[in-house]
Amino acid sequence: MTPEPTDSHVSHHVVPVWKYLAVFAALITLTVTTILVAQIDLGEYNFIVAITIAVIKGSLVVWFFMHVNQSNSLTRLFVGAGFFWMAILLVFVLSDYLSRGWLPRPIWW
Amino acid sequence: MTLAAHAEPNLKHHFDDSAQQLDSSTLGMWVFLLTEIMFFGGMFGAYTVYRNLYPEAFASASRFMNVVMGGTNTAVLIFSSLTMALAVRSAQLGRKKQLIFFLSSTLFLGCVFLTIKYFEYHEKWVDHHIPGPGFRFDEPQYFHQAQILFFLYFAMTGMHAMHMIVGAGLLTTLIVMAAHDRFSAKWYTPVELIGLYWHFVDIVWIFLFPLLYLIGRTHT
Amino acid sequence: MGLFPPQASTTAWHVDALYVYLVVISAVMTLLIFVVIGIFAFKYRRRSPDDPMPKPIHGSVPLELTWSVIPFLFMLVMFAWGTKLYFENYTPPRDALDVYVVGKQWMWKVQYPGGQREIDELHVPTGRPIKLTLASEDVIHSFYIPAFRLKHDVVPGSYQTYWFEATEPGRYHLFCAEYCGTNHSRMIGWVTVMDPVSYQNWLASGASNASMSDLGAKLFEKYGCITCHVTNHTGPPLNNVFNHPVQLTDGRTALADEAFLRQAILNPNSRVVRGYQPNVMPVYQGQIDEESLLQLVVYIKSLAQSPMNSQANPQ
Amino acid sequence: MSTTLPPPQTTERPNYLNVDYGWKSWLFTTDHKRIALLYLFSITAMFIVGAIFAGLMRLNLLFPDGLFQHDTYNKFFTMHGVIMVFFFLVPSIPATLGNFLLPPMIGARDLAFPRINLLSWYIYIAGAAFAISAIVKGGVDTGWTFYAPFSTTYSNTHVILAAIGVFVSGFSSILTGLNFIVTVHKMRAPGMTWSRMPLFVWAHYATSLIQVLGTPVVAITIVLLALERILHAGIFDPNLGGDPVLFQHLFWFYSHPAVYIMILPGMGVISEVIACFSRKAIFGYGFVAFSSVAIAVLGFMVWGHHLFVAGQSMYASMVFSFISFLVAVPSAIKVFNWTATMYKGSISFETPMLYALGFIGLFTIGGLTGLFLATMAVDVHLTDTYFVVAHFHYVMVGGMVFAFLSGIHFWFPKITGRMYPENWARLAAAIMFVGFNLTFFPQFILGYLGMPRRYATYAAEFQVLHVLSTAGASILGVGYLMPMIYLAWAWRKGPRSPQNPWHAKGLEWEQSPTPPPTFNFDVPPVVTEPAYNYAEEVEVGGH
Repeated sequence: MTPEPTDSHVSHHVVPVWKYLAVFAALITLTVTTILVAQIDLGEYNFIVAITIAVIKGSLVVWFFMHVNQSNSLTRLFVGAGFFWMAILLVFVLSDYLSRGWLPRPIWW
Repeated sequence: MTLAAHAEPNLKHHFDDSAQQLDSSTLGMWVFLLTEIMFFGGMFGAYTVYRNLYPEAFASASRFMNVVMGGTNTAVLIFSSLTMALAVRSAQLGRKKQLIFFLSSTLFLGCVFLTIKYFEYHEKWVDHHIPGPGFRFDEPQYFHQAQILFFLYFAMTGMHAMHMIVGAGLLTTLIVMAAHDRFSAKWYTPVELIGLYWHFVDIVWIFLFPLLYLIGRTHT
Repeated sequence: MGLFPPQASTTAWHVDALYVYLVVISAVMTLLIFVVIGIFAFKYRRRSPDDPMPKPIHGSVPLELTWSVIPFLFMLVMFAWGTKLYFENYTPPRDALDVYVVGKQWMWKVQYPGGQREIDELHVPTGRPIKLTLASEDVIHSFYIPAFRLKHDVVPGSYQTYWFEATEPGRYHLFCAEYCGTNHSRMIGWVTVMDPVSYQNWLASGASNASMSDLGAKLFEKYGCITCHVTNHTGPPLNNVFNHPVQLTDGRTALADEAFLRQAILNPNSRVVRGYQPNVMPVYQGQIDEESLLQLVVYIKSLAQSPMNSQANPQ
Repeated sequence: MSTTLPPPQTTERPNYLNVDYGWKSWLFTTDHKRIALLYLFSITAMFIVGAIFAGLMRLNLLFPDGLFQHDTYNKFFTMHGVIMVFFFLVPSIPATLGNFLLPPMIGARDLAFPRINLLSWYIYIAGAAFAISAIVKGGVDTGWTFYAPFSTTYSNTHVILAAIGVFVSGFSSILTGLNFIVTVHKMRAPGMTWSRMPLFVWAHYATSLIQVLGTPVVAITIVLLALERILHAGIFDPNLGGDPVLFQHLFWFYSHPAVYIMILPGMGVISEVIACFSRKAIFGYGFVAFSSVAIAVLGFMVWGHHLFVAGQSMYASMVFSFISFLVAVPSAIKVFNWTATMYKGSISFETPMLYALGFIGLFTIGGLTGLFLATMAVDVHLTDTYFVVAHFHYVMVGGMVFAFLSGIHFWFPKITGRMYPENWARLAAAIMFVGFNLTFFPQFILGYLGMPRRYATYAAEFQVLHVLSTAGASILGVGYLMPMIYLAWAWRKGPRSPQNPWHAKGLEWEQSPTPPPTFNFDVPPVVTEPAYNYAEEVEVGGH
């Protein structure tokens, strides 16, 4: 009766166990990697690497464990919205902090 | 809306069929997780700002984060996510014993996480790293900034631990329900939804771990 | 009483002009809506319950675009004009006279470079840009002078600044505009604008023995700053530092303005000058009140202008 | 629509009101309509408390030296703000009219999660209990904005109690929003496509997005504030290395969009009322619908305009200023479309329409004065003055409260099955309009003259305008009392309402009996036409 396309059983596909184990192995590998990389001084890149690995790990969990790979576009939209709104918060707050030190330029008009 | 549809035992009266009910519950859970993202997002925002303001102090303070415990906990939580995913799979297949086993494993791993967390907190207590009047820090010039990091550390991991405790309670309920044959291959929505919740809590930790424990470690 | 507070600064005119622009646009828009609604309400009123159903009109994209774009164009003017004025109002000219203000529950303490001090009063001459440096001892306040159309929050932990040039001699209200506790509405005072001659007389009558930088110099000795920054060079020399770019250990460059100096005194390790060690200078956070801190800052500023001192330290 | 309904009966048919009696049938109900009424009475009670504080404030401001102690006055405006914002305005339309009407409007038997709906009311009551206990124990004096470091370090009032109240009530708002989102996505009747949904539903959908995305941020901010107040660890305290402006960022990240939580549902009501009393489809349906969503999204990117003089970077301010102008466009689109809807209509002037027209006028003024505050250089002069006070009261009282009353009158027959006294209602609307303008218009002038807000005492030259404002407030107070009295009377004694007294379109009028039965419909509805299809009206019910 709902007019939208729905998949009535969100996880109607039973995922084979090896897939879950593979994801698990990837997650553990990434965890070890991120710990090891953190011991090397890469300057600002430490931060970028750590966050990138965290994003990959998070995506693996969302995509496979939370079955977003099998979900409809509505679910994906809401997942995306969550990260988009968090980005709004971070970007706009940082836009203040990062530009506070900027010198007031000579007026350009 | 047919009578047959209403004959299904777990169908609430205001839904047409169980597909609609499941869709609604799942969407509801995702919307709830959306609010959870923003809930932690406020703290991530505060963290980002202060890390940007005080990179040196944060690096200095992160020396005191116990990477062994944090790393172990990361592995424990990832493992618990695996068992949770397998629990959902067992429910899909209608295997009761397996379901109870995996739910119990998840609960057990959750408790392991919380126990390790307790020892970690205890260590902070012993070291006077609890923000507030008793706070001490070995580099006096970073005293205040480090206190802010520890404040955020406790706020973020504390909120996370609270979610874990709630999750453990929910898992217990699921185990009891499973033992009473409440689930079948046709209806296991609570397992599915609490699974989503559990994975979300895992994801929060996946971000907390590098931010609090790893970043700035190489700083001397 | 009129609709405008007195206009007593160079910017008051501009703000009022922009305000009038906004009022006119708003009034025209409001009237337009009211009149159109009035006409429709009268003309298309239902005369009897049996009136026929009106024909539906589902909309018109050109019309929608028109009434989105045209108001937006007016808004762009508001944005550009308001932003330009804002940047001007918060970008002090270099030759501005400095006045230092400390907000404290519930009073304003004003210091002049010559050492004169007042409470809840601010005296300024006409025809000279004045730059206010605002600090707070406790909570957030806001230094608001309606006759100048200017305010800025006074945020503890930082220096905030704005500038103005008074035009009309007179006495004007000074308000705290950010709620700050019990006697918020008593945290008020007067701004007295004087012609330059009277202002000089007033300054002379209030002159104290020591200027702000003299007081700062005393504090410089009292707190032992002199040992490292002058005598044994374990700290960076402070001559000609103010308003110059400073290389930091982390590779960044910062401008040594008042806020930088303040931070450098209170939390020296937050930004360390290249070539110097962190953790050498003690942290003065909580050790020194805002008024004294301003005196120290003024002293360091004065070092940048004194040729004698800059000779002593070639940097 | 082809479904015919039984003519109104002399004996009441079973409906949600008479299906069950006794306090248990209310406190344990999961019927969205009953929960809506629980909310209605609760928020009315909170409104009365908030209004009493407003009255006391206006009384104090009759005299330049004030009437009460400074601390007392500070508590008045704080409690007025906290109660009105968090316990009246935010839940006002969504939790009452939205709760009642959203399911029947889309052809659903209930909200998706009826028990969560009831839970949200209990959470609201718990939050309100904390807020009231803060009042009873002596009040709070931080202002509803709880700015640090005053609230964390310097205030010695019951900040934490009030903070818990705000925190708890936030979850009630989140749960309502969550319920609405899922209901709109999953519970629509066959044929009820997105492009056929009433604009009321669109507006509530947009509102729910804000509730779900914004409220958690203020919740965690309030938690950090309370922790800081207990521990003094410095997260917002500059003396301990924290940044008080960060609190303002996090606070306004929610609290500016919260303004749209307050006004969007009102806009939804106005769309329904204007269409009904003009007997015309809403002009530019798609634009009105999408403008709600645009407001909800853009509304999250403008909060920095509260911080133009707070020490925010000038460049960030510039960006926030620009987006603030952008968000004015969808608001303007709505006003123009409502006006255009009346063109060549068949307009009648029952009370809901009077309030709706009042809304358009007052919201126009409220919205346009918002442009003054988005204009950076003018905001420098106006922020934290009475201009701001006047501006947001035009939006929230002139906008939200007028829309609320419009909706309450419009759907009163639906809710109670009875009619309210039309002439009294029109009189009250007129009194309110006059009283409101007299209260708040002088405050625009006061603001430009430089009168700061939150002042217990003030310079004598401002007295005339303050006296005018207080005079207006007393008229407004009378205006508020009247509907409370005649609606209470009409609920018991009013004449029975026909099925569809306004000949309105929409499932809730055409296919759901008046008052609705527990599951809203006797026959599952099927939708075959767009919303507001007034031109093809088939006479239904009738007088």
